[in-house]
Amino acid sequence: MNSHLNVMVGGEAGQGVQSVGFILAKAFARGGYHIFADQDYESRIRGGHNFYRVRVADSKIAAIAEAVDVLVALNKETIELHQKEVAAKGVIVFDNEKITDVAGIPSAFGVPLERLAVEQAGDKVMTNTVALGAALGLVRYDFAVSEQVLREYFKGGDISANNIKAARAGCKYVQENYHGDFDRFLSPISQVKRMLLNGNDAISLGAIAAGCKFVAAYPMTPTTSIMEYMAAKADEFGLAMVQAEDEISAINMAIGAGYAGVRAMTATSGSGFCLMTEGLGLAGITETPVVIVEGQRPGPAVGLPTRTEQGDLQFVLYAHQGDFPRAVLAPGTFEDCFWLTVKAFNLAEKYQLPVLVMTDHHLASSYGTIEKFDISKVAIERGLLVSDKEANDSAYKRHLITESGISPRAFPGQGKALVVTDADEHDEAGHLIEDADTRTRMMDKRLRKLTGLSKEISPPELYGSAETDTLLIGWGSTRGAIREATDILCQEGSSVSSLYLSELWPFPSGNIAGLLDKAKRSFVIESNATGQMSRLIRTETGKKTGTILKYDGRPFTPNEIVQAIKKEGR
Amino acid sequence: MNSHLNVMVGGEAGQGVQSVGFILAKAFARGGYHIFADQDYESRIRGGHNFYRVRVADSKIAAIAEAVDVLVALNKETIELHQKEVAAKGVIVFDNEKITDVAGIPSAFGVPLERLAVEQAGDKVMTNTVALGAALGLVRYDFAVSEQVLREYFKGGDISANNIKAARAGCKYVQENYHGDFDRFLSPISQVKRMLLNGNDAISLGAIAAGCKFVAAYPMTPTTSIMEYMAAKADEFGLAMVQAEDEISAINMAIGAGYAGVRAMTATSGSGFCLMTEGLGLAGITETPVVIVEGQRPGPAVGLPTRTEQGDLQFVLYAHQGDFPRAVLAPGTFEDCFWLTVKAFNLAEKYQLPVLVMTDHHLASSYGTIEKFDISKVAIERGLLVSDKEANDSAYKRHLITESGISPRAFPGQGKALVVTDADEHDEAGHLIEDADTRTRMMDKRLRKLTGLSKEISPPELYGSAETDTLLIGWGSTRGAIREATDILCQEGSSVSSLYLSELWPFPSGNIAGLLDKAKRSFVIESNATGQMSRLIRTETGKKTGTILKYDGRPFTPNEIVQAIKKEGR
Amino acid sequence: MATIADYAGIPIAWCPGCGNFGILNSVKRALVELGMEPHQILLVSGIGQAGKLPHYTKGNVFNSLHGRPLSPAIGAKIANPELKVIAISGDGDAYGEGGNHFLHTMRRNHDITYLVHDNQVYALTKGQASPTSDAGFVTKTTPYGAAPPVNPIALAIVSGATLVSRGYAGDIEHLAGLIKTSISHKGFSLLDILQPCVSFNHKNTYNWYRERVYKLENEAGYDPTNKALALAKAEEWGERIPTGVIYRQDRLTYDEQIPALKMGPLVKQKIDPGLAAKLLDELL
Amino acid sequence: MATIADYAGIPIAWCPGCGNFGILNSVKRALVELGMEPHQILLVSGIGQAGKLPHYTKGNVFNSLHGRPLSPAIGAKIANPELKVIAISGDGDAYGEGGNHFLHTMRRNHDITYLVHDNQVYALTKGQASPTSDAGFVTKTTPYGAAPPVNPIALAIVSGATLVSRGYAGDIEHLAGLIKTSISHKGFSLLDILQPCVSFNHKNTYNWYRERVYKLENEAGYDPTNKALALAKAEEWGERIPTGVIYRQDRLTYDEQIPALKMGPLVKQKIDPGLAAKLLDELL
Ligand SMILES: Cc1ncc(C[n+]2csc(CCOP(=O)(O)OP(=O)(O)O)c2C)c(N)n1
Ligand SMILES: Cc1ncc(C[n+]2csc(CCOP(=O)(O)OP(=O)(O)O)c2C)c(N)n1
Ligand code: SF4
Ligand code: SF4
Ligand SMILES: [Mg+2]
Ligand SMILES: [Mg+2]
Repeated sequence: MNSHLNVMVGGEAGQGVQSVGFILAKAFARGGYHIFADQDYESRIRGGHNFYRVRVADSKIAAIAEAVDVLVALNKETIELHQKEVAAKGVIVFDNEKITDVAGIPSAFGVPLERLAVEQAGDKVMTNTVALGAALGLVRYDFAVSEQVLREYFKGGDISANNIKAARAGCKYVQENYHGDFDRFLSPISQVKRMLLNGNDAISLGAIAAGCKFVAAYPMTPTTSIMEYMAAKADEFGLAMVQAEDEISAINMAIGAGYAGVRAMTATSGSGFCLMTEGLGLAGITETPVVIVEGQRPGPAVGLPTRTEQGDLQFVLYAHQGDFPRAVLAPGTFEDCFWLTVKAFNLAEKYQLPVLVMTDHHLASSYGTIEKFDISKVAIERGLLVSDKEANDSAYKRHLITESGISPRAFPGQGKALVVTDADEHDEAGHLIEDADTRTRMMDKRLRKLTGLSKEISPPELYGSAETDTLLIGWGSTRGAIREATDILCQEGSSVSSLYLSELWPFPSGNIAGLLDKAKRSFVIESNATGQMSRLIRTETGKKTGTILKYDGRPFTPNEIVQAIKKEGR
Repeated sequence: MNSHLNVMVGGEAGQGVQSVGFILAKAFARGGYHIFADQDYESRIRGGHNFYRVRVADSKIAAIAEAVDVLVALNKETIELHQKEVAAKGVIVFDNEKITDVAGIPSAFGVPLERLAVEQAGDKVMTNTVALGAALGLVRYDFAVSEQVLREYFKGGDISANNIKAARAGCKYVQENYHGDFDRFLSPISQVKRMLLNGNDAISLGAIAAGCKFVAAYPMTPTTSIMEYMAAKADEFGLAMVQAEDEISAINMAIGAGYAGVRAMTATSGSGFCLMTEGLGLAGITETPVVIVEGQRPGPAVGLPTRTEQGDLQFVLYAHQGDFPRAVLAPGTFEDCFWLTVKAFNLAEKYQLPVLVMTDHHLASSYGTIEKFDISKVAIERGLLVSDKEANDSAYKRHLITESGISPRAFPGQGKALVVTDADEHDEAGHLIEDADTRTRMMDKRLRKLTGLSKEISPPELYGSAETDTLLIGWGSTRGAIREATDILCQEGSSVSSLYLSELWPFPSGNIAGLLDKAKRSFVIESNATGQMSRLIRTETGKKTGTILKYDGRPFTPNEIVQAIKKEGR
Repeated sequence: MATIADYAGIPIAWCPGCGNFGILNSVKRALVELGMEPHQILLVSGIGQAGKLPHYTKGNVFNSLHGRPLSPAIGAKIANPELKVIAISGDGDAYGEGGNHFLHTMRRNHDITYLVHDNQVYALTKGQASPTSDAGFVTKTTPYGAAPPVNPIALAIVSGATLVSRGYAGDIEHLAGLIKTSISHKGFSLLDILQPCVSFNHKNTYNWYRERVYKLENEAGYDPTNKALALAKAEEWGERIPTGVIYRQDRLTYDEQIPALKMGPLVKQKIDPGLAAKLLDELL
Repeated sequence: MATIADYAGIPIAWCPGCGNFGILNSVKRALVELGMEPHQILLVSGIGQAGKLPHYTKGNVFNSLHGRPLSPAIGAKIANPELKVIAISGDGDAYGEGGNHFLHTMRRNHDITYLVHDNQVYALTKGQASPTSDAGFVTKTTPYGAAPPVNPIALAIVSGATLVSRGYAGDIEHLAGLIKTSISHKGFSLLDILQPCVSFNHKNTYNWYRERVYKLENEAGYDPTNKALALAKAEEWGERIPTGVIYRQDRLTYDEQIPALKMGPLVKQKIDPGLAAKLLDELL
């Protein structure tokens, strides 16, 4: 893996950090590069300190990296906070007419950002676009590609034109005035078109491809953009998106829609999921398919609303009273986000139960380039649906006890069959009961679904050899960082492999215990304070692992993992 | 243990099954007997089938038993459903003028219940009291004791007098007309006065003794009677009981009261606890003491509302996103209910965190006799409170980072110190923050409380020898049944011990792993479908145990456990 | 054509004499008189004595959580607007646990009929005060008397319900008529039904209600489209209690404003993953 | 005597020009003019831009969950009625997520002042429709326009709030007066404050509000104790928007009806386990 360039854009909320970062990413992607970009921002709309990191490479990357080649500093704080991260020959682009006291910083290269914006584009709001141009100039990137991206981003017209002028001015200024030893130049390398998207985009696309027809949700970081995406596409794709009054309502609406026969989902984060836990069990006992996207962020309670964590694993696995089957999937890549969302809808209907897709702020809001999904591979498996003819059978029983635990599913109004179900324990016909025998048989029936469901769960993915000294284990959004750390450590001569879980429940059978036995030592690397996956592995295999934990709200970098492993010695 | 008598009273809801059962229990208790009584009823107000079992012995008992000596059948269904449970020389008391087709049942002894009620007491509503008298007559119990209990129960006046007449008529009728070979006669054996109470009574008493000043709750079986008890005593004990609009509000009100400086609690069951999970984490991050009684019943969702289960263990342990400390206590006896509730309030304030008291329908609603609590042993430990003088310190920081993790606690309005806290991650002063360092330090601070807290948790209680073939493990309300099963198995010559957990989290260190290693085999006996405690033990010790599970909503009997163990062979 | 007999359900677990029987009979009668077949309707209920009603008649049934029937009702209605969706609650269910959904369902005007069995008490949990218990009502949880009640009729009027009525379980003829009107209404209709609970409410008994209820349709000049008049009527609770249609307004339902539904019920639309291809292109 | 300077808080993270600054300044001014000291007050807020207010001034602060400030406020007030309890919410907090608590807190008449920063949008989560967004308001979650709004003033009037007012963040003088009136009121007071959000609400701007708001106290003959009049005013939203005290009534607060509080604040009462002994005797 050859990491070509690392750009960081920093500034206050409201200064356009995100646009600059995204447009840079898009421009490089259009040139055939692979991108990974993440965002760091506060829970506020203006002010504070935000940054956006764009990593550019000529082969696939899936994590951020530390050393910054180009730091676009839209304010002074950015220089103060990040100058230490700038690489040897790196450059800090800043407005030398606004920030004047940075004399001692050799990497700093001043550009009159605001003045150029006013002079060339007529408005200082385009200061950030001038900075964008300056960055492009520094890396000597083909301006035509960026110009096209700017045009699309600003949707044509005067605004586009002015922004293009602003960017060009910044670019030109640097070309004419920069004479330092920066050497990370890039030019487009191919015409291959890859998608640039974030985790939430991929989940939304997965839901639409899977035929999701109903979404009810209540805004909450980091999943709000899923409901926004679905709302934007609702008309075109024949789906309904309801902004509910609260999360309780959201999940119950989705369950109602699922009962009525459409693929339905909701999306939330920890606090909202708390309020959905009762509905989760309602889906369990009524055997109603529903997909819940749970986007993790640092808890407890409101915690750090715009940051990342993987602290909800145990909660999601065990939420709600009593025992009932559920599935829990945890994508680790943008591809996973798409495919596991499709799978979630399939499992939900095949097994008639709630399926959780766990993501986190890092994965949800980071951008990356990936190949276009092969939509033709999306299979829709709706499970045991009764035919319209059978749906006229007056003896129909919604909760028929079967060997597989799965009862043929009719929809209300499909035919003359009545579809009866209940949050109380019920008989096969769906009516509430009190007797011990029916209760036990219904519990057994529902839990039997786990047998089939378990077979659907993919085993953990081993990267490297099973014969290894050190085994790194991860789940969810840390996948990219762990893989890259594995590569680095191997390159440095260590014997390291990694194991990655993306389908968490029913717990994948795979040979985890065997791998743990083989490895001399193993570490679960996860973004929480108590090692929740490590505990789960212990529960399921009886084996102990080491842990490398991080819970400051920031994502792991490959290098951090490498250092942590080295610190463990041996 | 000498089990002297087993009475079962059965009939429809509304026929007075519960009064008869309770009065019988009380009358025998007054005669110096030990009682254990449980209730089985449907989720309806009239009709259906209910029964009440009273077990009477001359030494301590803590579980129900199957063989029925006297079956008081207030309707025909009771005979049909329970005649098989009647012991060899047992008797079924029924109204032979109402139920006429029971010829083939030798144990049936008819009493004209309704007629006697009308003739002797002037109203057929006292039919049940006549039946009560008949039962007393059968066992030849001193009527004076029962008369006194009846007088108290019906609070004097005409109603008492008539009920006494009705009971006497039933008693007399049996004495004059019964000539069978029933031989389980009882007479008062001592003047010792024991309390007759149920688990909810004991929890309520514990809360009052511990100085709980604020309760907010929303009615839900099986904990409703806690809020009712607290409301009844509110005036006298200077406490406030608020019936909230929902459980979300209930827990948040209690947290507000806890923040303001009083001992506060709420009580609910699974579905209500779902709605409280968000508040749980609020208490966690704001470090607010609050006690939550979680009364389990069969789930998922509404499940079987008036029955019992232990299916919420994992949910309670892991509820809410992220990591934060909590304590979980699970009383197994009426004594535990009292003392662990007191402990819950102490731990909540000493460690400034939420404490859960897990009970279940069986424990909550079963009655038993126990010695009066020694109130003088109730210690109130409020933890690190600042003095009124310190509470004037304007530099006061509610979340001061300390070695123990515990910050000195002031109350708002106590002095000039401002008490600031936040559901967002915050600094020592309680104001919201965004930086990684403060976040990590605050997480560490809160989690450090676990060190002290762990030391407060009592180790599991071993009954019998550590050198055993078979180790039976239980938690919560199964304690009595497991102990008695242990005794029975030992008496039958097996090598059996049992281990009982009543303080569940932080998981008791004790030597569970060692005991598991020593025993040839071990079984966790629990009322749920997946063996949640068995999983927890596996998580904590790496060891596997067998399980004996029951999830039909009914409590374990000692005999069922004995049979299950025998079935396991060896 | 379905008959009353076709609407028979499983054995009933309510107390003899309970007002719920009157409601059940009225519901059946209304459905029969409207010529509806059981499979055309969806009964969504909460938890409580009221919530059991769907089991005691026939229809598609989703007996949901305490306080939550409106939310699944909304989801099902949007998924399949061809279903006649009737939600059923107790007063605790509707106005206590479910208060927030009540407000917002009305404001969005989902096309749902809401029958609330208002016995002014929590019956299934054995007699605690409910949000509609009269002020001062003494129960085990309110030994000093309940706080003043919510006013569901007034709430509905100010929250945008498009049909607001009150019925009385003791008058089946009248109640069945109101249920028919409510079911026939396009948009959200609240029908709050005074329901004697013979086991736990010894204040608001059959007699108590009978002495007070009167029919608005007999009141000359009452115009349910006049909001101010309706709000005044909503305040009336004491010597006289109005029943009948109290308020009515016309506005678009939520469903009518969902473009996706123009193509027919969502549940009848084919799933075609291929359609999503163009979304991928947008990201290139 | 505390001064405005004594009420300075931590650095403010709101957008320049936000209506919240006007509210913050009004709050400080009201507290100073009432002669209150920071330690005498308890500010309980929810989550949202509004919910940050307590950090930007001084007082005891319990910054709670989204939608939930009223509940901890109630608990704290009952535990210690000597505290002046002010709850602070956004419109989403108060009328969306927290709608049910809003209803029931009013009906029970807890002695709490409720300041709702009503910017008609979910600001902290970046601009979705809120329960008070004007009908048709287009956001990313409501591309076809928001449903008709709740009417918090009308809801408060019919739900038993004892003081109901509307303020405008652009008029600090007037707003500070309303805050003073609300804090001085015994019982539950709602003060819904029109608050321009310069980042996400480009419809209901300073200009928009300024052109519409007028003061009820200047309207001859307006009597806030007349419920029918108040309800009519509550309907007024368009060309003219009334501000000031819209409704007022007198009734006992919840605290006043708790016998335990007759002995003084619960938080000041000693804990004596021995007192429980007699309860044990009852069970013998
Ligand atoms: C979340 C939750 N909280 C509490 C309960 C317990 N519960 C069941 S029914 C009920 C109240 C019933 O009152 P209402 O809705 O008026 O119905 P009724 O029985 O009077 O018809 C309660 C509190 C529950 N099932 N779920
Ligand atoms: C249970 C829960 N759901 C959702 C959120 C996310 N959230 C935070 S603030 C907010 C809405 C803010 O709107 P409003 O209350 O009007 O306050 P404003 O920011 O406009 O002042 C939401 C939905 C949350 N924190 N908790
Ligand atoms: S308890 Fe009341 S509401 Fe319930 S069935 Fe009996 S009478 Fe009816
Ligand atoms: S987003 Fe709106 S409400 Fe929030 S601070 Fe900015 S202007 Fe104010
Ligand atoms: Mg009711
Ligand atoms: Mg807002």
